[in-house]
Amino acid sequence: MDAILLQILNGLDKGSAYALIALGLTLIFGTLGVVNFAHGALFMIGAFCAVTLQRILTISYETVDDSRTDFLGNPMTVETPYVQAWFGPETGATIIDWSVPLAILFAIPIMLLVGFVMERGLIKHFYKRPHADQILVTFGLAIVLQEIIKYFYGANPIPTPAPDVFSGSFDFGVLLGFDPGAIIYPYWRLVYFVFAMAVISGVFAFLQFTTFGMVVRAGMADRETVGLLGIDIDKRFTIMFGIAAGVAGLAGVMYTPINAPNYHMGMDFLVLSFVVVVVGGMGSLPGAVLAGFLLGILESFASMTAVIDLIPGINQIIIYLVAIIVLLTRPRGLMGRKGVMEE
Amino acid sequence: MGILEVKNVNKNFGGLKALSEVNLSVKENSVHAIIGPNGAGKSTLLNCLIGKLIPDTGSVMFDGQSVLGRKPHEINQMGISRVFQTPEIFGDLTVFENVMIPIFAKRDGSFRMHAFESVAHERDIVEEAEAVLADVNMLEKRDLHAASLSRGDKRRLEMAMCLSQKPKLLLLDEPTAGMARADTNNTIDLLNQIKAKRDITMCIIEHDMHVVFSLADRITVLAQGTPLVEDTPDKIKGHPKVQEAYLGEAA
Amino acid sequence: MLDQRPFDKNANHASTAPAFLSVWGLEAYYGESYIVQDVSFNVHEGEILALLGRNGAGKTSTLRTIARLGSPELKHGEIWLDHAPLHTMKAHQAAGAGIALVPEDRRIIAGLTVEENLKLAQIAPPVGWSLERIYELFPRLGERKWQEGVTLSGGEQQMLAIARALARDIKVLLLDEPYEGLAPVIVQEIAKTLNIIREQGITTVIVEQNAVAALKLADRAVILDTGSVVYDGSAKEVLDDEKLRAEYLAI
Amino acid sequence: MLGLNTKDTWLLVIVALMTLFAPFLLNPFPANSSLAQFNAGYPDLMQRFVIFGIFAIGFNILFGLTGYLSFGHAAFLGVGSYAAVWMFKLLGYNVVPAIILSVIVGAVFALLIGFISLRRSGIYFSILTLAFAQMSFALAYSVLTPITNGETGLQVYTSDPQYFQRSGAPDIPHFFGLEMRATETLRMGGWSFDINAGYYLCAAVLLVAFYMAIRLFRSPFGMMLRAVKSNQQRLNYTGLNARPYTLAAFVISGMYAGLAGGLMASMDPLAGAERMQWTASGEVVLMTILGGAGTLIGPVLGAGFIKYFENIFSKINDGVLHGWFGFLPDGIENVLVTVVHPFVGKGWHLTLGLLFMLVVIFLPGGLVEGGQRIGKYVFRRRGRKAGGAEAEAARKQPAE
Amino acid sequence: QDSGFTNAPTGSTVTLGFNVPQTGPYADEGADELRAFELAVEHLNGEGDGGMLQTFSSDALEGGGILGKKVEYVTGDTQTKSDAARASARSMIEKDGAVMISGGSSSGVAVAVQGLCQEAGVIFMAGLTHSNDTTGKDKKANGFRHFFNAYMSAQAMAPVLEGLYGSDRKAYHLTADYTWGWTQQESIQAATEALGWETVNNVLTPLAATDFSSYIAPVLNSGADVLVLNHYGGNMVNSLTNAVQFGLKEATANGKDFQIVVPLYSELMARGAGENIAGIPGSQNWDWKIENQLGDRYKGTNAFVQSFGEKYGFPPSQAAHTCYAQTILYADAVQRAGSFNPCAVAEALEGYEFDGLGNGPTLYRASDHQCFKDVVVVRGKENPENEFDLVEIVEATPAEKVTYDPEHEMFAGGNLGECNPGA
Ligand SMILES: Nc1ncnc2c1ncn2[C@@H]1O[C@H](COP(=O)(O)OP(=O)(O)OP(=O)(O)O)[C@@H](O)[C@H]1O
Ligand SMILES: Nc1ncnc2c1ncn2[C@@H]1O[C@H](COP(=O)(O)OP(=O)(O)OP(=O)(O)O)[C@@H](O)[C@H]1O
Ligand SMILES: CC(C)C[C@H](N)C(=O)O
Ligand SMILES: [Mg+2]
Ligand SMILES: [Mg+2]
Repeated sequence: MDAILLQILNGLDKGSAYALIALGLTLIFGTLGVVNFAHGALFMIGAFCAVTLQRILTISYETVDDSRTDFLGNPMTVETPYVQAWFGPETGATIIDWSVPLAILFAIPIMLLVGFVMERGLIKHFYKRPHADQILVTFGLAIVLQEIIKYFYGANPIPTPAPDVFSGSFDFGVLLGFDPGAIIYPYWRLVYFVFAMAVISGVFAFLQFTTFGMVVRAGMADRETVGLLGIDIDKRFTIMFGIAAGVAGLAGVMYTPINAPNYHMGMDFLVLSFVVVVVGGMGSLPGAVLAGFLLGILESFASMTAVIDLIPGINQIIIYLVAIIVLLTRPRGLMGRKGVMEE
Repeated sequence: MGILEVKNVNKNFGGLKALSEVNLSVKENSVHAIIGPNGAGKSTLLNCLIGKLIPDTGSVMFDGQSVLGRKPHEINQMGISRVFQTPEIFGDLTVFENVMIPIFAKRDGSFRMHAFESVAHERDIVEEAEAVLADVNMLEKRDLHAASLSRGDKRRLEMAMCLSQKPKLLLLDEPTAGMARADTNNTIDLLNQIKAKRDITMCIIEHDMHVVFSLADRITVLAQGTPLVEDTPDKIKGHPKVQEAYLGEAA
Repeated sequence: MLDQRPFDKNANHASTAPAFLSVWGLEAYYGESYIVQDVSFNVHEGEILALLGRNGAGKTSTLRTIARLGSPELKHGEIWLDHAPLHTMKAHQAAGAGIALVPEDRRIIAGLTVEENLKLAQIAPPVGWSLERIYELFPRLGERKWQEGVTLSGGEQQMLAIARALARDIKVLLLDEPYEGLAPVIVQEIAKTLNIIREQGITTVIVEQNAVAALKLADRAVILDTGSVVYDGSAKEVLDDEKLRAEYLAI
Repeated sequence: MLGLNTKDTWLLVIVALMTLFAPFLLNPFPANSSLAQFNAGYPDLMQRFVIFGIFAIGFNILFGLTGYLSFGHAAFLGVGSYAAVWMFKLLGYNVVPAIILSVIVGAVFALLIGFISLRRSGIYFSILTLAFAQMSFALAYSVLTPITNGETGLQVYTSDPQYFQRSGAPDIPHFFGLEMRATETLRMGGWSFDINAGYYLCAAVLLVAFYMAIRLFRSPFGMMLRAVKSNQQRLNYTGLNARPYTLAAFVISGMYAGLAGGLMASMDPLAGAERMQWTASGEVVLMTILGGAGTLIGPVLGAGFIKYFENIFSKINDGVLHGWFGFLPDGIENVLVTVVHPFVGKGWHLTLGLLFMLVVIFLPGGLVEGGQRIGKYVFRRRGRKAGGAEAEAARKQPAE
Repeated sequence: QDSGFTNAPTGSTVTLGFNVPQTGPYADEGADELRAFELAVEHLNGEGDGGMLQTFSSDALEGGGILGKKVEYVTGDTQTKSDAARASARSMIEKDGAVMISGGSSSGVAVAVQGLCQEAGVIFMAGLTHSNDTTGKDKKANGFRHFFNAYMSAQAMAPVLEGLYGSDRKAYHLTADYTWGWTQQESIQAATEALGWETVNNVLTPLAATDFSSYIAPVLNSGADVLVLNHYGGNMVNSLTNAVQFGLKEATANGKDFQIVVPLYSELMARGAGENIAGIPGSQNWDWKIENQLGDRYKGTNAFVQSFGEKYGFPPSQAAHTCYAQTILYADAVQRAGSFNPCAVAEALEGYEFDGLGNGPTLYRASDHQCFKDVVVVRGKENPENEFDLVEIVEATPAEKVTYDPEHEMFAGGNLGECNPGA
């Protein structure tokens, strides 16, 4: 029982990540109709916003400490971050410690900008082009973005820890009357889950309670006619793209303490996020979120020893297996709309 | 017993009764027109005949066999072809290819693995396709992409595609809508020629009364999913109910 | 008589009122094919102009060019609507300036209900008729406001398309084959509606294959043939002139 | 000729000549010049060009004609390779049974996966094929190690039975005694050209594959496949069953992929699981689009393009750069090296990514389209000089 | 003049092929390898300060290239995929005429490229490969491994683990689901069980996994008190980070402090795990501080660090060290053999004993071409001074303790075969 509960919890935060990425992707893919292979790269850029802010906050001045030597035997240079010099060592350290949450503020304008530039500069020319062309161009873009990040940050993962107050885990099981240690859950993952829920509801509310969502849906079905009705759909598509990029970016920022970011993390998530979106059903935001959680939780279950012992290798393939089963039993995924990308 | 027997067909969309208790019998080698106000269920009825929709209840017999439960391509192979209300053609293919495909379907059945023959070497099919295009006056457009045709031309092309199959039953859903008068007249002539040979049954939906009255042997008037009357053209013209519900002051 | 008065794009036209919508020297291309070939005509405020011609004559292309849709591409010529230079605008700007096109295949937006289709038209200013007023004119739409727009029957879709144009405050209504596929009663109904619209002071350009119906409605007629204007004059004249009708309209 | 029209015959002849003389065409630079870096005429890369060409041609039969975008085609390539290596392990090093089995296994796999995946269309189909391929990859990498030798890749060991390996037959893949690795190096002046047996075997297979693809494109079957892409509904209402057509196309393209896999293993007897990964499936998609989906020669060009960058650009390191710019003054040399550095060597991905973008942006329709445009441009200019341009433009206008 | 073997160098130069991951997750490791290769070539050609050539026990090399031929090199990208690695190696052999291939950062790639070199008739001096198979089941006469292996790691770790955590422990293994992971797990399980540890569970994790929470979460509740992460690279960074997030480091189980063990360390990857590695034990092939800390048994280390550090500004990783050493060893063997013929080189390397390359006295065993030398056991530092100083050396396990019989069951089944000179 506790083992199952544990895996549900684990599935929830994995699911949060999947759901967030899929949400952003489905805004572009399911709604605007662009097969965006650069979506993973947006997620990755979000994560590197956090890395960059951390680097900015730790920009340091150097002093030479003659009492110590470096590995070549020369006097050691000691680095002190400017924030510590300006705000005092204590406050300075706290600011650095909080760099990941602060990075949200840092990432929002950057991601919106990235989204706008990408849409205006590139994607808008591809709305009418075949999906295949969209794949090629966005894949090319993903590679380019990835290589740029690699050029500046290297290929290794870069640790970006959460603020100290969120490090460690709390004992969830005790609350429910299980043995201590039976169900432990890291604080940051809880934060991630709450954050994901907040972003998801925000996006839903925006698209549901504003006419914006309807216009975008209409624009996707028939751009030309929407134009005939006096609506400048291009502008809205750009905004939509910005939002999608923002969602992907924030998902990336918040993910950094869970797993240290590296330049190819986007590609690692790319295929998976397409699977999630399609399993959720094209053009359906709730579908994407649902599928994200479903696959997250099932993936967690499949990694239980008992399950692996029963079906060896199941943890390797569970996502794809579920995808196949869902798509064969439900023609348009969980909640797909008819006619979206069925040709 | 007609070649097409529709019995007690019902079809609901959610709460909407698109067809209720439709009975229809089409005599072999006759031209049967179905008219009725917009939304009466005419296209829905045709959809039930070709396997695009499955009626909720009722039976559809063609040539003594039930069409229900058969796949669209099987129904076509039984001898039913349809011209759609909004042209359904192969937009990416040339006009010529558009008419060759149905001829192949007629000759080779629903699937044949002819991967190493050359289309250009299928003399008989090429000739037949040329003849069909000539019939609808589209020979000079043979190498155009079907998608770039004007609306009227698309409709003519689709007619040609269906005619090329020499079906037993030809379903025409507004074949002349959007056609210029001259072409409408040509179409009437063409259909009349076919009719004269008396080897094809035609079921035609049309709002252009000129077309209907020039062609039809019998007319069924459908309103709100139910057949209102069925009779000869002359009788229908004078029928007060039909006049009120459908023809208006024009008739 | 056409013989005496061959079309001259610089000549003064029938009415003496200043042109409201003025189209001058339009040349438009689909890719490399030259489709609209130097088309010019004027429409005066409050009048109904019938734009006629065979299939493929370029009527649709002309309307699309005026509405500033991306294809065909306007390469040369000017379009002025009430002192606004439409030829410099994009579709949505032209719509803002008061142009409304009811396209030939109606283009009801999939995935939206009838009401949403109408609401969509009222997002960008200037807003025209209220939904209540629209439902008053088209009660069928009111009944079906929750139905998905694309599942309406052909006639209902046509009403929705016109209603959608009226939902905006427009100066010129461009109608591409509004009667196509409609039952005779509905054609009459729409003709009445168009008259009502005319009384509201809305200028209309109507493209129709049902030339007689269009000419009855229209004040003036322009006839296109292979992308060029071949007649520009009074509608009544065409209707009355056997020879003109035979030559350009085959009726 | 061969039942082809003149244009296609020419295409085939050109491709035949190009493959025949590839060792020379691909080595245009003298072996010791600093540009020798750009020579691609060595056996491994030439083999790769044609093998991936075959793979892409096959993929294009499915994607280019029917529009069904499979995102799992690498799986067939992978199983083809495994089948071939198993033939080496069990029977012996003759490549013929290996190639035959790889085609059969590719077909069987494609039949299974296609039968299920083709129940859906559009993106749903793509994800189904992706899922099958990723499952195959994951299992091959781990649980199926006894069959696939996991991460290392399936190899032939001296302890393998090789029941039909005659003594005296080469201990590496051979075609009835002709070693695939056998290479004759011709030296002419500063140039050197590698004439490699394996390459010519692959090239011969490519020509057959290409010829069959032409026939297929021009056949009624090919026309039906294009009709599937254009309007599947219409096809059904015309009395044709789209499913067997698409399935047949899927299986044929699976056979091409299996064949490519078999050839790959025949040139280099190791089958790695990464061959089945989504990136590999994605690669063939990119090759096809890059070259021009739906065209005959496009996929082959796309394959060559990508493989060229992967193999040639990744090998340009700073040392090579300094070699090129060495004749310049030091300052300029260093600046140039710094500028070029991010795009070569470990930056080859960056160049490839940029090229992908440039090609789609400026040559919609791929490399073939680009070629056609250039051709047209040249043709036009010549025409204009001859005063034929107006005549041509006039012809383009609607009659009268 | 040499002839009668593949790519016999005819001119005044000889070409070596350095095949390292330049893209993909191991790109940084590959970059470090490449740096070392370049440095080695410089030293061989008599440029720079000579590095470990000064301390190397053999003095066959004089800095005038190899056998008087100037050393040139070509580079390629393995992408850490066996296919791509083989393609790249083939191009080096076929196009550039390389007589020796070195590099790589994975066992799969090493085995694949080693097989290729065997068939083609060139020498393969393996870079980073830690699987037992490379010199076990998949050993080849033309291939040589300087790096240690999973079995040796386990043998070296076992006594240290016993010292740190006692002999009454219950271990839970997470293992990367591919060849290297399995041999690593098998080795460490055998070694710890020999101490009296119990193995509670071994869970295979997909190589592609990025989040290990669902594997980590059940650990605390399983009755285990040690978690062994048989992961490398990105897997290791993530699984370790996850384990720390789940509080395993502070936890207690069975009345003892819970412990985490990472049998194979990589400094580069450790950097990615940040402060999470503090206190975690593991093993290394070499460490740049070893001569300073454990004395001049490990001479050569400082010379190399000095030379590398001056050129690049930071200390070398074990990956760099191995690649450097392999290049020098190859050159020396050629010089001693007086020929580039792979068979002559192999003969010169087989059973060769040397010193001064930073690992202390080392033997290239003839029967399987595996190097035997001391293994460094390390622990993550609690308070690292900079990003290059992440581990502290616990001890260096002497070579005898980790030497095994070539027919040991974890290595059995292979056949070195005959050396192949190619053409
Ligand atoms: N898929 C569907 N879902 C819901 N309602 C539908 C659907 N298809 C048709 N309808 C409704 O069924 C009724 C009959 O439609 P149908 O298209 O058969 O009319 P019709 O007689 O062909 O009209 P028209 O002459 O205008 O083409 C209409 O009210 C239409 O809105
Ligand atoms: N998208 C397109 N690409 C290329 N040519 C086109 C395209 N659309 C239309 N055409 C061509 O332009 C010409 C004019 O077409 P248009 O649709 O304007 O005619 P129309 O007068 O509206 O005819 P109809 O009465 O049949 O609707 C036709 O020859 C048609 O084939
Ligand atoms: C590079 C090695 C040290 C570890 C690597 N994963 C291997 O397969 O061997
Ligand atoms: Mg209808
Ligand atoms: Mg038109």
